[in-house]
Amino acid sequence: MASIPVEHGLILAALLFALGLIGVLTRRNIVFVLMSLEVMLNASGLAFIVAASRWGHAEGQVMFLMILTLAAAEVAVGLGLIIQMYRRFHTVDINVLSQMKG
Amino acid sequence: MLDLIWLLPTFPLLGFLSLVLTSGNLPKKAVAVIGAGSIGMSFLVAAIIAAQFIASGDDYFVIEVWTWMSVGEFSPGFAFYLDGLSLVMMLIISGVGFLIHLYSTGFMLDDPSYSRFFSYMNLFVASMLMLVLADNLVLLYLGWEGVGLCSYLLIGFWYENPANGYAARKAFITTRVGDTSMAIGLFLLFTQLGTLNIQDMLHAAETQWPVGSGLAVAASLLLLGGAVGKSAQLPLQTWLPDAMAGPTPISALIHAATMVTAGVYLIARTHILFELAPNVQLLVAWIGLITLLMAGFTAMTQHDIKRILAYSTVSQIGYMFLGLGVGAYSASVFHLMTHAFFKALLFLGAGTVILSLHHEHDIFKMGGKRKQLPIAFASFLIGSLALAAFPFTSGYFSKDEILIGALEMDGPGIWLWAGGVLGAFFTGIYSFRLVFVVFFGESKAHHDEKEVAGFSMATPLIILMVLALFGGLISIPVDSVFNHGGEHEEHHISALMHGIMIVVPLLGIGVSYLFYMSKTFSIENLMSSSLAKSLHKFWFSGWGMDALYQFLFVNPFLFLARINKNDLIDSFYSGIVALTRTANGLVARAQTGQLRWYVMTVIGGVVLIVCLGVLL
Amino acid sequence: MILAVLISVLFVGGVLAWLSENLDPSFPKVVALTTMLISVAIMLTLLGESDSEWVASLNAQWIPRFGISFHLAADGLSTLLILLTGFLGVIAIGAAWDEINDRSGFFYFNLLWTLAGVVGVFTALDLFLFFFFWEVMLIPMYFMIAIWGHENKNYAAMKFFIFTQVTGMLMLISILMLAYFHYIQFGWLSFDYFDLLNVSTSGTVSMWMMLGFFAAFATKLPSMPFHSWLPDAHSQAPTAGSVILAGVLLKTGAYGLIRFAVPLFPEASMQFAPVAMTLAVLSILYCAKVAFAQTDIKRLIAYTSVSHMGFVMLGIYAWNEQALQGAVMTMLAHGLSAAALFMLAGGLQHRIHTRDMTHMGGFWAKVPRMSFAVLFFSIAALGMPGLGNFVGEFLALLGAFQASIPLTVAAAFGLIFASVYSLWVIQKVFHGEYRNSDFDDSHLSDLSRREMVYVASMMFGLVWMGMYPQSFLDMSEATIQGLLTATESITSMAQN
Amino acid sequence: MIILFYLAGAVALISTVAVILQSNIVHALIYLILSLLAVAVVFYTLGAPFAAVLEAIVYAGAIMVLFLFVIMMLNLGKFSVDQEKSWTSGRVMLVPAIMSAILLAQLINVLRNYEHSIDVVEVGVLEVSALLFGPYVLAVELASILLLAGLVSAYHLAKK
Repeated sequence: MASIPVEHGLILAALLFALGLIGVLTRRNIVFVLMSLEVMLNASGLAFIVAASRWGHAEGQVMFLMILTLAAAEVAVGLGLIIQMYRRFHTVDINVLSQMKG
Repeated sequence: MLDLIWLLPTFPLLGFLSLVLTSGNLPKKAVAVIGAGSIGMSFLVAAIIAAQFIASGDDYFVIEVWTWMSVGEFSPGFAFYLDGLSLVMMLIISGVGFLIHLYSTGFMLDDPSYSRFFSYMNLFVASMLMLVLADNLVLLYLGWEGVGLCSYLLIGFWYENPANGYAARKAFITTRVGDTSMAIGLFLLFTQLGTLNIQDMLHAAETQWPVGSGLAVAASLLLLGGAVGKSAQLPLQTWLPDAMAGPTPISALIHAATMVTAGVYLIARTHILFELAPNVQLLVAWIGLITLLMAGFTAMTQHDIKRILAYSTVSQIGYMFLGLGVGAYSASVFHLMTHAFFKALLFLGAGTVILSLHHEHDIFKMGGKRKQLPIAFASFLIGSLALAAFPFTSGYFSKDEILIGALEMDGPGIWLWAGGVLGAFFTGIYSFRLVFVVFFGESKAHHDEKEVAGFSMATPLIILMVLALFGGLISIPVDSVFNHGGEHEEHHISALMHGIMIVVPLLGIGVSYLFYMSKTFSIENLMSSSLAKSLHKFWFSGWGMDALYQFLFVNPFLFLARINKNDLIDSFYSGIVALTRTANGLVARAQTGQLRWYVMTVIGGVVLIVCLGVLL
Repeated sequence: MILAVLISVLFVGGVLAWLSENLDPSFPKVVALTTMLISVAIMLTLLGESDSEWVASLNAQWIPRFGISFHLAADGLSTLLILLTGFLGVIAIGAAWDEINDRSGFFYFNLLWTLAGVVGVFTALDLFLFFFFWEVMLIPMYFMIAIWGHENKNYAAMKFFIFTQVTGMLMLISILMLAYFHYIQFGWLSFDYFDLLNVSTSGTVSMWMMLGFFAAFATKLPSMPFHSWLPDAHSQAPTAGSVILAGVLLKTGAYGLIRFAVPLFPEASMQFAPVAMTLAVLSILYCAKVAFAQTDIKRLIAYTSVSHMGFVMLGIYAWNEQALQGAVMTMLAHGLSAAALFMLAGGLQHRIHTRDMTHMGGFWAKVPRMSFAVLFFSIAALGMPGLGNFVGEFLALLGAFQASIPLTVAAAFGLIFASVYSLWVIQKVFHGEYRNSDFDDSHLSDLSRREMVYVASMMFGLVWMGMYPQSFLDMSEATIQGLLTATESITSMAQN
Repeated sequence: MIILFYLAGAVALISTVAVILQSNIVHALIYLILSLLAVAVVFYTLGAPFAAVLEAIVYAGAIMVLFLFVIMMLNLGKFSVDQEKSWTSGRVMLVPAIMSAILLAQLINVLRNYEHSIDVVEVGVLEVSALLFGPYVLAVELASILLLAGLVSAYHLAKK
């Protein structure tokens, strides 16, 4: 089988991560923010897989599984919160939540 | 009976306590009985003790009632020490004190705070007796502060008028300056000599310190500080004239007869210490001389009857200091006694005048009162004669002795003598100026008032008249106190000197007669030149000392107090608080509540950390 | 055992007072007074025991793993201060009797807990326990100021809390360091006072540790420049709070200096003594001057407290018999005179609802008994011989004179300043002409009989201290002799 | 295989860019699913078939469906596109983009000197499972508890 440079895999992960970050930073719609977060989580999972295949180990996949679980739980809770927010404020605009201001 | 000496201060103290505890609920009769009676009892006991003591022939008698405090070597007791000096003092205080109390029962009759007055007076007498009978300096200090306190309370007795309060505070604080110096003196004496018992201390000083040693100089200077404060000598004399704000019997008792002579007593008591520091002793003489001259000048310019007497008191105490300075201790104490007689007489006479004329103080608004106020006139005449040292009155003997003492001294003695004689000339002028202006000439106002002098007021005056006239014949038993070691060298005083001392006061009286009685010379002419005017103003203000102190001490203190009312140090802590608040405000501004802003800052942090990681 | 009982009586009494409020709002004060009287009775049993050694010692394990024990004991000095605490506790309850009607249960709870803390501080011989009590007495005090204080109470309470807490933390660090050094030198951890006395420390480290203690105690005392919490706390605190604060809490600082700061670090303390004495003198003079400028009567008294406590610190750092006895006497006498003045000022405020002296004047005619009382205590405060304060200040200065002449001379000027401000109060409030334009004088009545009893008892105490101080001096003598002997070698070295 | 890797990577990148730029939320979600599937392919090319499968089933399948449900519940259909457009402007994008670019540059800078090729060895379900139920069993249990907690809290939060 042909070989893929590790750094390319990692750079792919980094690129995805950065894109997700831009999403988190720029979107005002909270659903988009959550989606962008998913992208970031996914990117970090990718980095684990890359690292795992560099060494030919299975641990990376285990970690990915953990991240996956985390993402699932996070999305469930996050979406629940979004629903609550929408009920209370009738918007998905994240700026409305700035009442948290200390 | 000598053991019962503790009863002396106890009677007035009991009087004080009972008057305070009943807090003005007693009828005035009862107050008068308690107030004057307690002092009378004291005098009785004092007289008996004095008789026994003299009969016993001992030099001294000590009794310790209880140990006050005992800390290491420091163990002053509540102990009384009786010798010739304290004997004389205790008799003067309780005797003259009793007469003045008696007088006060009439004088203060219309005052609503009758009971308060007598309670303070009793406390004063108790403290004063404590002062003169104390066997150690700490107990003496107790009496010393106690009389100062009573002086404060009584000067400010009529508290509604803020000016009285001011005078009272001025008196207390000024003397407190002296007291502090004295307290430091006590610390020094104890640290160096290990005891504050007066006799032990003097003995130790005599054996440990050579004449003129620095420690002796320091100690005696510090004690002198206390003495000049209490006795209103230069440079702390400014409080006494203002102290006349109190009721007149107070001025007689505290500010003429007893308390102000405490300084004289202190120096006489510790004269051995002063002899170890000859320069300081000479300083005492010069202080006395300068004070007596300055006060003499000022007394000639005053209008207020009590202020004239106040300055004359300052001046007469100057004589006593002069006497102490030249080593004529017994003469000083003798003068102290005669002064107590005639000055009490003068003040009480002045009280009668003032009371009769409805609190008129200005002598130029009186005049020709000798018919209207016969008892007061007699008091003033006799008192002024004694004050001016008219031959064979009491004042003549005592002042004469002081001046002779000055003559006997080598070196500057002749100058001190000359100054003292000049002072006597002024005394003649101002004392008879008062008599002539008030009692002779034509009556200017207050034509109808009757003299207010009931039995209780007249009796003390008459007794004091007798004492002022013949008190000079009393011989005081103080030789054993002052003539320790060394034969007293007899000097021959020429008849010329004697003649001068007799004639000069008479000259003064004569000058006063020419100005104020026969009007041969006119004050107006004398006052016409601007120099005379400014001099008059200068003397009238007491040589500008008040203004000087106001400028030097009071104003800076007030200024410092005012600018720092809110405690600068607190602003340091407020500064910390303000800084924290500002920082908090800055950081809180980052808390926008915008999720994206938070994420941005997180990213910023990550970027920064990674940067550092890459660079370092 | 007595001491443990005493402290627990106070703690339990506090809880009971709080609970009893549910039954009837007037119960707490009765419960508190009863508790206090029981405590005083217990305190008096201490007197029966010998003064020369530690009495009523109780040494139980608490947290043995860290060498922390529950070690209480009292010697003469402690006993004196405990008695003062008991006496002023009763007075404070009296001061609060009519004044506190709101949430009185919690108030008396705090009052009693503070006193329990104070008694603990005076008797704890385990440094950890000491620190524990140190905190116990502060927090209820904070509540007393913050809840029942006057117009600016939150600021004052917070300031009080932060000052004492920050410096208390410094002390905790020092305690821990000291225990650590003990561990290094002896191989086991101990917080016991007597064990820690054996720890030999020197050099910079010991100086820093000493400074940790000093900061806590000097803040409590208070001394320049840590004094600025006091005027605020006093002017805002309820009367009972002021009484306890001035009468007892300030004394814990002085006690700490005598018991811990100097004996634990004799060498560092001797090196530091000139600085401490200078601070003391500055306190005396500076605060006397600031006091004079105040128009708020309670602030004024607060500043005078600082000034007088300067004499205590001066005496402590002079570290000889007269000076220490003077410091102790000043503590006791000032405890009474300042407490009395605060009580009277509080009573005045309660009557006319202002503390501003510029509105007052001529009260003598209206309230002669109160005026006489204030006069008496002002006179006591300015050091009139025959009253307790004189004995204390005179002895302190006498002792300090042997240590440093210039500083003592400077401190003696405090006597002059004291007369300036004391008489100023009398003049402003009681003398002069009476005018009631600036306040409502419908409640301006003279001292009630109950107040008279309190005031008279304090007067009696001061006269006793002034006329026969020996009864107090004898009690503290053994303690002071012991301390002086223990540090003798070092102090004599420092002096040479 | 290499080509597949780069191809899938490119798809993932492009579709992710689309996710963050899209205004229509449903479209964005579709792009996200695309991106996730592409990443699944990348996993496969890296020799992690199990992860790839999970990615496809759990991520692209289950989680995204969850998103879809919520979007439907919130009724954020086409009509919110305009609002969305007004919320996202170039100016808003600028600073975050720069920030992310810096971060990216740093990451790449770190990775630049790291040259190593992967010899793709397939690590199958067996190995992963052996690990999961071997040393990591505790982690699995914890993960299940986390999921349960997520389930419960999601239920609680979304409840009216």
